[in-house]
Amino acid sequence: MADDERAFQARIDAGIKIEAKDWMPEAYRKTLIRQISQHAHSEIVGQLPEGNWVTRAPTLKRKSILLAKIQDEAGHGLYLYSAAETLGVSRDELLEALHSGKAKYSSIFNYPTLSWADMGAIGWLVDGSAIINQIPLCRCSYGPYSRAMIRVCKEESFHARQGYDIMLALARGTPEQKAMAQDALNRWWWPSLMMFGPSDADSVNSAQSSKWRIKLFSNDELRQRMVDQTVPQAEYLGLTIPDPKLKFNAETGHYEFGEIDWAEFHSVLKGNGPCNRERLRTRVTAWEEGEWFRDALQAYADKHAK
Amino acid sequence: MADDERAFQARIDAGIKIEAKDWMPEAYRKTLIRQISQHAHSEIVGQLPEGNWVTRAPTLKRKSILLAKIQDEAGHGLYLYSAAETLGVSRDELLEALHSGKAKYSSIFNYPTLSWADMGAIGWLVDGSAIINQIPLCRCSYGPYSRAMIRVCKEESFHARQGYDIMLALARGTPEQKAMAQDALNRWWWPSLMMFGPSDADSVNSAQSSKWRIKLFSNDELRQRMVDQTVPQAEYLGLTIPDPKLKFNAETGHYEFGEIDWAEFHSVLKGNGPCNRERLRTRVTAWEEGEWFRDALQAYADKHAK
Amino acid sequence: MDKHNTFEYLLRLGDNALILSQRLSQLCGKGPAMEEDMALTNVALDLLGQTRLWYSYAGELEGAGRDEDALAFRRDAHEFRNCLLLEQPNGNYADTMVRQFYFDTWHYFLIEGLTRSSDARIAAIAEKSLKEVSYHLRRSGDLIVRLGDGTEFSHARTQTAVEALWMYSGEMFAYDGLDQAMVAAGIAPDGAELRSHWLAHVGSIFKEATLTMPPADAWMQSGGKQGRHSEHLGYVLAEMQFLQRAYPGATW
Amino acid sequence: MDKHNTFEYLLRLGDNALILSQRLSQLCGKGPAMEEDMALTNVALDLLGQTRLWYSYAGELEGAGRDEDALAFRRDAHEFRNCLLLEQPNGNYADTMVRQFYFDTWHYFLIEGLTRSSDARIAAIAEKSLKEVSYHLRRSGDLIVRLGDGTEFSHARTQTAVEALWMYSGEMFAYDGLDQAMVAAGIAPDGAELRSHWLAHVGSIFKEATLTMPPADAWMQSGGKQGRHSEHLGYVLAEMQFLQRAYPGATW
Repeated sequence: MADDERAFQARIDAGIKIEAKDWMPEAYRKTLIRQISQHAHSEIVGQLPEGNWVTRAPTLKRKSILLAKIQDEAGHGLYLYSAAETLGVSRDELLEALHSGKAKYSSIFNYPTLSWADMGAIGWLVDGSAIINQIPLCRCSYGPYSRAMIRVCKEESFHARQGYDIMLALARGTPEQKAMAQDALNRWWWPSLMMFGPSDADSVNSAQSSKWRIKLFSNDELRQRMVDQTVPQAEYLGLTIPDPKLKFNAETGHYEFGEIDWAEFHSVLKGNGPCNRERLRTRVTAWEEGEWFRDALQAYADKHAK
Repeated sequence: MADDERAFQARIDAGIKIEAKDWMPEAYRKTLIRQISQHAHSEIVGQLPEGNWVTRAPTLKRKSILLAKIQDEAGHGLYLYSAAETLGVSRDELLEALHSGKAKYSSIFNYPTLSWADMGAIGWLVDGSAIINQIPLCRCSYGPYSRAMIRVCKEESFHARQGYDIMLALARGTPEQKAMAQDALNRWWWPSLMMFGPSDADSVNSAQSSKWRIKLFSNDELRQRMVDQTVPQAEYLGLTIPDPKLKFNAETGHYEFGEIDWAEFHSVLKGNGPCNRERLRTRVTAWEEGEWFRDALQAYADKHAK
Repeated sequence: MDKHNTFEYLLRLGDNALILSQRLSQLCGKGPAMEEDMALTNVALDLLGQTRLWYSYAGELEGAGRDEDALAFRRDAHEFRNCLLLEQPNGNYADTMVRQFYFDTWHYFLIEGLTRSSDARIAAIAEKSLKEVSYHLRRSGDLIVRLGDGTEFSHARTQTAVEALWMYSGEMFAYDGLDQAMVAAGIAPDGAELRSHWLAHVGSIFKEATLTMPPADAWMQSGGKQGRHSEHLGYVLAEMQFLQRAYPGATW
Repeated sequence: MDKHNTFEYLLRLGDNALILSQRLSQLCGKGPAMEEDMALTNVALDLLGQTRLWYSYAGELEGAGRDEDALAFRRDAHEFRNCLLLEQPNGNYADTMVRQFYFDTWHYFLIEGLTRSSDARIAAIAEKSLKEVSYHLRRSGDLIVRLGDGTEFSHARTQTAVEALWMYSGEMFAYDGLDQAMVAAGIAPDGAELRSHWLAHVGSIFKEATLTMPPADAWMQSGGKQGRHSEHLGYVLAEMQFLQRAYPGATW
């Protein structure tokens, strides 16, 4: 290991944040760019499944809360791209990678939102999982990223609570509403567990990321945390988690759960999810149709800078 | 008057049909092309206000009847264009004139269809007026036109009855449905009266057209026929014609009615109707977006003709 | 045969026809040529007529007092049983026609098989529909050939549509328990057989059209038949069902 | 002042805000730039908030037990009182922004006038909204300048939108009996005055944007305020109201 690298690792071990101007190993930079931009892309693409229900929200209050949430997501996207930009890559380059299919976004957004209950399930399960994933990152080694995550997590916890509140209203509603809630839970449960990524045994690059403190807990640990947190909530709602193997283990104090269908996970990741093509096409179309607009703003700025 | 022209007029006076291959005065040809193509355009554009409710028809049966009606209209358009083509003009030229705004279509289609009751009112009032206008044309002097009109009128009378049937169901329905029917009558009544064109006093070219037997009754005569026919129907429906001056004149045996707002008529004709721009744009867009398709069919035909 | 299963199967038949008819109706007066306007309305009308026959029988079998309109206008998206293919947006006219061609081919072989159904009523409806679906199949196959072998542009556009919609074609043959039960009862024709007919016909038309057929073993979407749809269906229904929902209890 | 008139006037205010908010919501996550996505949602949210204030007051005045959701979700198109401008489709982004700019300019001067309303509750809501509508006005005016004076393409596209939507701008100032009654009661600001402010502001922005202003005396469409809408509104409502219609009596 070179001196630079040793010093760098020592700072991390000492809990000192790395800042944009500091020296860092190329692999650290690259890993972070990939991780942060993937997160940013997820915020941006993540607007779409929820945007699908804004115009059909059942009350003005729910519509308002949902709109505010989507606005937050665009905001998260913006400051995550800014955090990535501190690592020497431009937002346009990152978007280009998204649009060409090179960069990934969270696979969860490749599932369709089929009923209003999905707005509840996404808040409750998907944002819930996201928070569990992200809270440790508030303490990650890269300063701009850790600060962005602090801001993101604060808002995400609102979103999760609002999602749970939607589920609560449905669970206490008419039989049809309760069925809607149960159906949403059925469809979103397993994909939410998959959000934590492959089992530790199959996870690549984890060791290095841990050492660099940009991954602070293993996928399986975080997934367990999500299950432990969510099962009692589902019980309170009177809904059934779609996993016949689920049971509480009094000895460990944790819930045991059934095997995840990793074939589905990899299939969706490969592009076979119900909405992969559509999500990307929507974003690419928005981008392409917006080109004349962005060009106009640039042209105006150029003229008036002279 | 030249010999040709005298012979031509003599044939018309004798009730002999003019056929495509026969000699005819240029003005006769031009007037007919204008009249027939305007009628054809009206059938085509007329699909749009009704097409607006096909996807929202309240029962499968009503949807089916409405679809069949729209199909008939496309059919009428087709054979009217064919009748015009016998006069030495191509369908594409006629469409070009429509799309460029040079040719007119019936102004009635520049009003929006705002509720399901409009499907009733259009059948009852608009098709009703169209039939009154067209029945005499079944006996007009130009053979291909008169034969087309016979076919058209047969189907139109179905449409008018189906429209009346929609009104009847609404008039016998809930208070909301009855209000819907009354509102539709309020909006379509005067425009339907305007369909017969300006008052005879202000009507141009009428004398010549009468002599050529391509106009067999005056606008005002036909309009009176429509009012006389429709008022008792409205009474049967329990709906009120939106004309405080309307009253039966026992001496003449006709209904007297209020003054038509000719300023509105001319304004809509000039392009200021609620939907003028939209109707034309819809047609032009369909035409332009269909160009590659028509080109493909042509290319295929060319290849396989070789 | 269990009535409930037959009821569910009839919903699949009716929902397919209704949703495609509804999609085609959105194009009313907006087709690329007048002859196409006529043909589109014609096909939409045929499918609507078939829908009404399937629904009426379904309602009778169910015996819960639901008529064709109750089934069409008062079920939410998760209760619809149409294949995902049919709810896909009209897109450009190549998309519209490829969707139609994939469906028509399957529909023809299905209806043809259903004429031999052990359920006499189903056989009779199929018999009545056979002429219509034969015409649909001829028409859409013919158009695919002309678009594929037309201009360079039409070829490219059609090929794109062929690929984009391919992943929705498999669901029609992916027989679940219900479909299997129908086959076992002699009510419905075998899925594997339909598939081989479908592949052969689509392949021969594509060949004539100079189009490349995507791999038969490609990943296929599913879910529609079980009520798990794409995001499109909700919008289709919101529009279609508005009047019945907004004025409950009214007679039209 | 007659409560019923004020109720009707409040519906106009609320419906304008709701329908435009709904149109903007259709663009969620589909704007031409991320900053625009944020801004669009922001404006949609502000308008939605204002809607709720107007509707709540309207419901109270009516005293028939209708709350904001009853007014939003359980009226059909002919009962809506928004100006035609606001229900026009989003079109391209120049259309979206010109529609916004026409509305924002009117809305700003209206809300500013309403802060002096003789109806204390209306004045308070206007006061609360003034900051929001000032921001909207600044933002859309600024964008119009940049689009008009941007590229040749953006100039042409914006000019086209300016002309296409112009005929819907007059309705905002075309005061009918109800509006006049509101002016007479000191509840609403004068229409002619609003119009002259509007023309001056739009004119100055267009000048800066190198856009040509259409003639002030051009033919203007109307009807929305009286419940005679364009064909677009029915579709907007069918989508917006689906859940409330499909699940009557449910609490969300």
